[in-house]
Amino acid sequence: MQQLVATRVNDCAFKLANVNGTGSASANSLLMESIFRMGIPVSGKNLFPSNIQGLPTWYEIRVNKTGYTARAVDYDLMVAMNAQTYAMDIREVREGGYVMYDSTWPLDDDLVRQDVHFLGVPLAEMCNEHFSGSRQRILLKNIAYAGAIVAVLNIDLQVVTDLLAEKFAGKEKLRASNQIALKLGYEYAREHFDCPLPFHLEVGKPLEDKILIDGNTATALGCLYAGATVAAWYPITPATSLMDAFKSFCQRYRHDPATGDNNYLIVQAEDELAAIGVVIGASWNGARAFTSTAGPGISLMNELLGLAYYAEIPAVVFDVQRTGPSTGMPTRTQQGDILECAYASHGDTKHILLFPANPAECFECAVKAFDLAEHFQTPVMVLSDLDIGMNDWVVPSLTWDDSYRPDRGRVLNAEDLKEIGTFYRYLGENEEYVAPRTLPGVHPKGAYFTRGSGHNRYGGYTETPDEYQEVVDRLALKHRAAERYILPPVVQLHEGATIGVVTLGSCDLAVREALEQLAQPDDGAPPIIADYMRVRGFPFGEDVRAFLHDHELSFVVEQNRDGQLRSLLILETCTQKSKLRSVLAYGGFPLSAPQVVEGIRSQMGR
Amino acid sequence: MQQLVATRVNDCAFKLANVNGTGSASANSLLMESIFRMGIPVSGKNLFPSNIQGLPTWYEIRVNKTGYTARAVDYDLMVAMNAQTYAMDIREVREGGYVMYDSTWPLDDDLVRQDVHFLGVPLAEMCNEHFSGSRQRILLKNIAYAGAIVAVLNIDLQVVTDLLAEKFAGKEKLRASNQIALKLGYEYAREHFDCPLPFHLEVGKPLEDKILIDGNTATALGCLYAGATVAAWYPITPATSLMDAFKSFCQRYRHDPATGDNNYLIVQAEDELAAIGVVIGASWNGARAFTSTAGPGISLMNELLGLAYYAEIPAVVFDVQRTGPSTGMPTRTQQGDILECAYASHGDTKHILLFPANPAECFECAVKAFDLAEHFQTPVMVLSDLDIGMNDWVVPSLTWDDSYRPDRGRVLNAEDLKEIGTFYRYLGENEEYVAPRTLPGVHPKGAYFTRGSGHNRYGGYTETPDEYQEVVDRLALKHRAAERYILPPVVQLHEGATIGVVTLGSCDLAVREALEQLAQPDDGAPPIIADYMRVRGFPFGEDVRAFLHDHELSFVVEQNRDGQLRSLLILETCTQKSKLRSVLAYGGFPLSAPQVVEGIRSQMGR
Amino acid sequence: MPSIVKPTVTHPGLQRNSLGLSMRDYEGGMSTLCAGCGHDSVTAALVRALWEMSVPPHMIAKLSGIGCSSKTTAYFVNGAHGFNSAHGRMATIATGASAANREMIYIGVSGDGDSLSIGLGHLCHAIRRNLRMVYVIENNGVYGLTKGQFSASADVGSKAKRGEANLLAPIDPILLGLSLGATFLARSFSGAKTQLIPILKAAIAHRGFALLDIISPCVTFNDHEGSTKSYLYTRQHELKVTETDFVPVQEEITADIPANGAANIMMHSGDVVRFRSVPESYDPTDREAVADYLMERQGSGEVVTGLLYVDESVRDMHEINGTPHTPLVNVPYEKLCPGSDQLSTLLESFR
Amino acid sequence: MPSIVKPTVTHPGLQRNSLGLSMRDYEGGMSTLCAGCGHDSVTAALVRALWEMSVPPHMIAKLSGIGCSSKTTAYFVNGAHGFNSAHGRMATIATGASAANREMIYIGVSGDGDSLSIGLGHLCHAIRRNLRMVYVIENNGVYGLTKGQFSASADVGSKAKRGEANLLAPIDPILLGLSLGATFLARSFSGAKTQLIPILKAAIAHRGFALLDIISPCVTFNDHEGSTKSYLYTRQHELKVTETDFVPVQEEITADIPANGAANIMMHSGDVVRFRSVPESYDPTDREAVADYLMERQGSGEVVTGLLYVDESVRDMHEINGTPHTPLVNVPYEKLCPGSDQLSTLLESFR
Ligand SMILES: Cc1ncc(C[n+]2csc(CCOP(=O)(O)OP(=O)(O)O)c2C)c(N)n1
Ligand SMILES: Cc1ncc(C[n+]2csc(CCOP(=O)(O)OP(=O)(O)O)c2C)c(N)n1
Ligand code: SF4
Ligand code: SF4
Ligand SMILES: [Mg+2]
Ligand SMILES: [Mg+2]
Repeated sequence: MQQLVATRVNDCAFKLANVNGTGSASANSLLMESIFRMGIPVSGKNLFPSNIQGLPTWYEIRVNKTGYTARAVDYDLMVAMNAQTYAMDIREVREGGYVMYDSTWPLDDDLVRQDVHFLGVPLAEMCNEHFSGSRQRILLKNIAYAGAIVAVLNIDLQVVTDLLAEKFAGKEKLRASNQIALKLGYEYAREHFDCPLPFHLEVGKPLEDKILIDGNTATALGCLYAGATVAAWYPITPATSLMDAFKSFCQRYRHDPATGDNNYLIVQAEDELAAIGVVIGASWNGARAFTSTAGPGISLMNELLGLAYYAEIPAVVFDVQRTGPSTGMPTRTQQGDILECAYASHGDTKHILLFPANPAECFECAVKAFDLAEHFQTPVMVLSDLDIGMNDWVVPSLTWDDSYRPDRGRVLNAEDLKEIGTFYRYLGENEEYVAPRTLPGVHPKGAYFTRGSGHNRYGGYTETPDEYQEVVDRLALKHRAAERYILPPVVQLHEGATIGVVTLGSCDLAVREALEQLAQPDDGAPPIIADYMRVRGFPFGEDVRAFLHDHELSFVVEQNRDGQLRSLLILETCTQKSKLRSVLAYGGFPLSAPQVVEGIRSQMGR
Repeated sequence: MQQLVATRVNDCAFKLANVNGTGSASANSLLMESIFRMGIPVSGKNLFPSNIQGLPTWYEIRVNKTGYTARAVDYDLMVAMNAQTYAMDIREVREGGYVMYDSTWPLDDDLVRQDVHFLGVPLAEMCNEHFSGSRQRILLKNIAYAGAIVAVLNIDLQVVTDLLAEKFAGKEKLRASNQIALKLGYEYAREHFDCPLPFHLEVGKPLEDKILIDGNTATALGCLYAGATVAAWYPITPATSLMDAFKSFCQRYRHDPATGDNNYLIVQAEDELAAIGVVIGASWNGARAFTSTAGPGISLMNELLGLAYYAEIPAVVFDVQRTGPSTGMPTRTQQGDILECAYASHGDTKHILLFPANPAECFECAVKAFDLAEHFQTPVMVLSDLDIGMNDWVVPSLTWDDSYRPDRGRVLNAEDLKEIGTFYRYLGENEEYVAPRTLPGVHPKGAYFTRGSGHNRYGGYTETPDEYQEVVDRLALKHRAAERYILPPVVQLHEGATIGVVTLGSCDLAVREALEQLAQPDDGAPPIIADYMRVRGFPFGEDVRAFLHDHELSFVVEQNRDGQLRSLLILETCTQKSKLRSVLAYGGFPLSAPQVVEGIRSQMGR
Repeated sequence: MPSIVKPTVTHPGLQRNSLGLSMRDYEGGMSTLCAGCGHDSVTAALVRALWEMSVPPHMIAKLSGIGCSSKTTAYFVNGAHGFNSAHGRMATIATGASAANREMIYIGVSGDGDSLSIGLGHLCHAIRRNLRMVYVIENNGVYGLTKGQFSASADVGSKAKRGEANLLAPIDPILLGLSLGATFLARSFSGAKTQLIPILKAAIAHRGFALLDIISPCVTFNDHEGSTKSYLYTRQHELKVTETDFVPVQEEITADIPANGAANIMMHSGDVVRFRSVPESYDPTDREAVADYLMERQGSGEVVTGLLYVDESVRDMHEINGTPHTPLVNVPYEKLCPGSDQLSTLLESFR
Repeated sequence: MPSIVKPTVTHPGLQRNSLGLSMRDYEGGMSTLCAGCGHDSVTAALVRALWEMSVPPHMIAKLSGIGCSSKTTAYFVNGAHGFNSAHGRMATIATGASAANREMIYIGVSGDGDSLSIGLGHLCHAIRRNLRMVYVIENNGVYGLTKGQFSASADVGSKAKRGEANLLAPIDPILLGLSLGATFLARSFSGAKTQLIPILKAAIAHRGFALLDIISPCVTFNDHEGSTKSYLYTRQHELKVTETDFVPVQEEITADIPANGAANIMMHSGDVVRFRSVPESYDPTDREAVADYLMERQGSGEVVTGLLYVDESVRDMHEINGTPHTPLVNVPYEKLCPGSDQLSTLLESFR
């Protein structure tokens, strides 16, 4: 069968179908990291089940020299390692693509497609021959298919070998057997297929200034550098790895070997109500404290978020969003908590939100969140999602400015207190409507009574309308004042643009790729040129308003059913509703460019 | 000092200032009920503290022959029984008004106002003379001032006497002493003041078709008549009296003397998370179940409301709103939970809401709520507030149609199940996007597995985008389909109207009174003629859209800081945002017409 | 929760119970838990107990929260009604379900995380209400589904590997229940069928809240080398192999705890736990004596198993509330609505 | 929570403590509770105990949930920091506050509703963490602030008047704490100053979680004639007098419980409760013996008071977590931030 694909270098997508709990993840990330080390932009999306062992799981790797590494949906190569899902996996390969499978057992005829190439590798056979013990055989089978892929895609064998050496540093026996398995697959492929395939890789110039990291790890680093000392959490996918990371960073950087002291305290709380309570208590006392959770946790935190808002206590919450409602799909991604977070709790409440788009921004937003929470004495919620939080992304290396000092906001210290007459909690607001607070134990004059019940500007209990209103009116103004502190939107204007496209968070790459595609004429259909804006937080600032104002029509691309960002933009800017249209994708997988292109083209009637 | 007031009949407002826990409430409601029995529209607003004993409390009575009994803010008569608050209370009387006080002790000179009349009654003195025991003396002092008021306002003494007789039926000694106290005050006033005062009452034609009832009691009656059998709750002001009422109605009407059975089960839950869980469990099993709560409870119910929404389980929740955020002012009213209820829970969720405006509608909405919840297999939240729920209102007598039968929605019974092959929970939706459900224990074929995790139309677990989307897309359509079942808005069109005024719930009376005032030219300023619409539920229907569409400018009057109804209208109708302006009052006291007039005039620039 | 259609295997126990049903009729979807997970053994025991007691499948309500343990309600009695609710809230759902229909047999399956952390308050109050149901805690000392964090429960299996968490006093659901006046308390081991099945049957028969603390080892997260906990740590040491993603296929642990004796059972982690059945002399109705014995044994580090406490004298939620024997859902509307005449009479008092 | 400015009354106890402060310096805003409320007596005892121990007022953090009892944090030590948080969540706030600053003295005041219903799970886990704080439950058996519904706690005062609720097994915080491994458990009566004050001082000194169950009668809602419960019932009988709105001004109940003896104390409701102090022979460190004694006395219907259990050997939350002696809030940022060099080194492992 003749070649259906033209040669393509450093631009392809392949998918690995496995059974979870069989050790495939290590092999898959080995491939991803190797490609990264070759200096080629790459992404890996782990599509795993809410289960521990025995169910289908997929890993998608996309290689794209120009850096468009959003999820790809047509695959050049399918590595079909799970007989359970053969049919479906083989169906997904694009015409002219390739399927690699374990030829130890023959493929059913009805699985065979005429328009794709089948690359059979007798993986089980090879491994049973060379290795003993089921554990070893199962694990190394993964490395063996990795070897075959290295060959067919022309991944730099040396890079892979070095990586193995690093991974198994000090574990020579393990390294050796892995190396053998790698070779087995590699050699077999070289012998039996004409390597490399038309789409393949070539070493690029090293991505010096880049790292490969997931968002939860980057967030944890941000918390570490921001000086957070108290963390409280309740385990929940996909937020768990954030606290795991924070904990091990603390064990490494916050343990004082001299004194043996741990300069941090992490509370694994009994539930999310407790977790946010701990954060509020610690912040009330002046510590930088945070919790990490997902949708269900946010729902449970609703009541106490209102307390922190009304009593004006800082609190930092990381919501790593997953697919709702209810338990929903815990291992799938979505951006479905935007509205709930913006207005969390009963009564009139409005919160500060940040929307990181990738791990690098997670690091930045984490630090920012603590500064904002203390500056404005209010909860700040950072909304990432499973795609950002748990997948590895190639991002600019993180940098740290050693001159950074925490913005503690307006806090009176012992000296200040000695000066003043009597301290009243909510008196003396500045132009940002923030009144100075005191911290317990600092000075006798600083003592005051904090309450979630009706209070006046002095902090005294009240049931009097004017006194009550004076305080809540200030809170509304304070929230608005925060707009100047939110990260400005990322805007890209394009010559001749006729529309705007607005998005947030993990939609970034897919949307930008889509805009480039839309700008190309598409068989007959004229090109669509669009300006781009990615909002990075709420309340919205001048730049956001200006962009929306300047565009007669803007599409709001987001990953939820109800167009929640669009709703927030409608309510919280002066934009006319009719100028904003939704493009939505909310099936639970990371966004891909074609979904955006299709969504916009169809609505533009072309 | 000469009269500053012209004679006014059946149109006045007076306020009683007391200390809570001293028994004044009984005296105050005695007055209110008497006026009601005289056939004059009246309202009583209880402005009480979040406390049990010893703090200032006020009771406002407004008499208005045309039925405008919203809160009045300028008082013809102040009954100042609390020395603690003399200064403030006396300040509140309008020029030319009257102050009644206990002249057993002289008034401080600096309290005396030249522009008001002081009516001193030696209440303590009289009571100490005629009664023994502090308990009796304190209690009867209240009846004594009531007697004086009866005289000065020309309240029908016979009516009051009869009421006392009824109240103390079977407690002759109590009745007698109360009657004496009443007389004491009455006679004293007749002797010393020229009764009646220029503003006073005259017997009108009996309000045959009316009753005097509070919203929580009416709601409880609705639940009783709707056939609710399971109720779960956690005490919270101002919702507590709802369940108290339901319980005593059940004791009276649901106890089968023959068998001794109680045909109801009320669970005082450990918290609100449990309360909503109980409701969901009972509804899952086919019972009509409900819970009553206030803002803090709604926040805690957020997670499970999402479960009921996604698993499609009926649930009825009564939110008697109070002033938020957080604990806020528990004994003050507000409409601050609208947005939280509409979108309660993480992920994409939308709920059905009902907005009763008075106790009569509470009764109606309660029944409606169960029908809707079962018809659409989803949570329904009824939002009343403290003003409706805890104050006595004069409303049309409640009626019941004995032909009413509960709308159980689509439920397959044993016969249906025998017919069908295999039952799948979310299959077979109708034009309203509702699929039939089964009830546990009814028939072997009806068994299915309910889950809050990702599921497909068969009810099976899924992590597949299309399968997941198919279900949540239907949920969105189902919510929209409910619009035709929501009580239509109350609309009043006025000849030559230039604007629309939109409101909800307890704002009703004050807004309608305000519209009448606006229609009068106000010293120089031209009249403002406005059409009126009161929305009664969410999702919004055609009539709501039409009204908004037909008015270039509409003011949305509501009792919260952030214009939550306006926000919901903007998001959930096609109306242009710029056409809706907010008029807000959220200090915690019931809305009064002047606030609305002022709010609209100022924005109309006149 | 995924529940794959089950391949037809001819089953040993094809004999029929009094309803004429075979044990197959009490099985559920195929388990998706890790091979060797203790929870699957409990599932099997439930199947057997319900079959032996000839409970009509559709009269069973299977309720659970969220967790590996909670998933198992999908793995037994396909013909029963299932409700896999929210994390920690199962007891509240069960309370409402029972209130509406007291005729169903309520089988609640939960985990130590689900019941002793987020759901602890609800569990305590369900005990207090003496809600009639079987409440099984599949106790593995960890949060399995979220990958092995330590739970609040007693240390199951490997001690040393538990990190600082095991410095916290573990919550013993049995002692807790005893202090709250629970009416049925039992403990067993997932692999101890001969002890477990009779206990389950007794629990199903109990006319009140039956709390079962079933030690059910997690084969995957007792190995803390491989737990997510060490994931990042290893990474920082230039070691990105994440062995979590390899879960060895293990055998379930089965063992017998001799009546009136003790047995040492080795967990997957290699640690040995000593299970002791209560002695013959043991009187499960003497609350003080029970408390004594349990505290004393607890001191000795043994896990006491068996039917530990029972009190049949306490009334259950329905008896306390005087509800009719027919479930409330079956009371006809006509009986519930007082009708228009009653209404107008009542309204007289509002005039 | 309303707290009215206090009229200057010259106070008997104008003697000074070692800080040179008079008892006045430990008082708070004027109570707005009902005259005679037991909670006010507890407040007075707290004032005295803190004064006698010469705790610097500004080093005290007063934490509470919501309820009449929770309001009392506004009625003692004006010079202390107060946090009247949300219903049932005080223990969680305290956990965070203590984590951030271990130097403050944490006095938590809660009610039986706040702690044994909505906040039960948090209380249990605070006990488990052995959070260092004084946790006072002002136990009146009702929800005072919401007007007299029955709480989950032991029957305080009037039995017969409790309606069906008293058919439910009450939760005894002491037995509960014992089963959870609490390290300090005491019970007393609001009016028993001579017993209460020493207990409070011991609790403040305890290096861990000190749980105090203080029976503190509600003068208003023990009279169920007048409780809101009967409000509507009466109305339906054409009787709209709502006596709830009259709260007779009553005297607080004070009494002494003889050390090593018992006292019968009459509650406002007229019921008599028998309080017994633990005998001299009593050993509060022997967990099993304590459990025995408490269960046995419970059976006899007596309320056992005194320091019931103490274990000073258990490490508190900070010791378990190895935090420094200086509060975390005082650790300079420079010590917390690893700096840019460390970052670039670390990032090598992400290349
Ligand atoms: C509100 C909420 N918080 C957190 C989670 C995440 N979560 C799922 S299962 C689980 C713990 C399960 O532990 P356990 O109950 O012991 O069950 P096991 O898996 O050990 O059998 C957690 C924390 C959730 N689903 N919901
Ligand atoms: C989430 C929430 N639910 C309900 C309430 C209403 N509420 C206020 S105090 C209280 C109970 C107080 O009882 P307890 O803790 O025993 O204190 P007491 O008044 O008896 O001293 C309740 C239910 C609330 N404030 N918050
Ligand atoms: S992770 Fe543990 S508890 Fe969960 S299925 Fe696997 S073995 Fe069982
Ligand atoms: S209601 Fe009861 S608890 Fe509340 S203040 Fe009054 S007496 Fe005290
Ligand atoms: Mg577990
Ligand atoms: Mg109480």
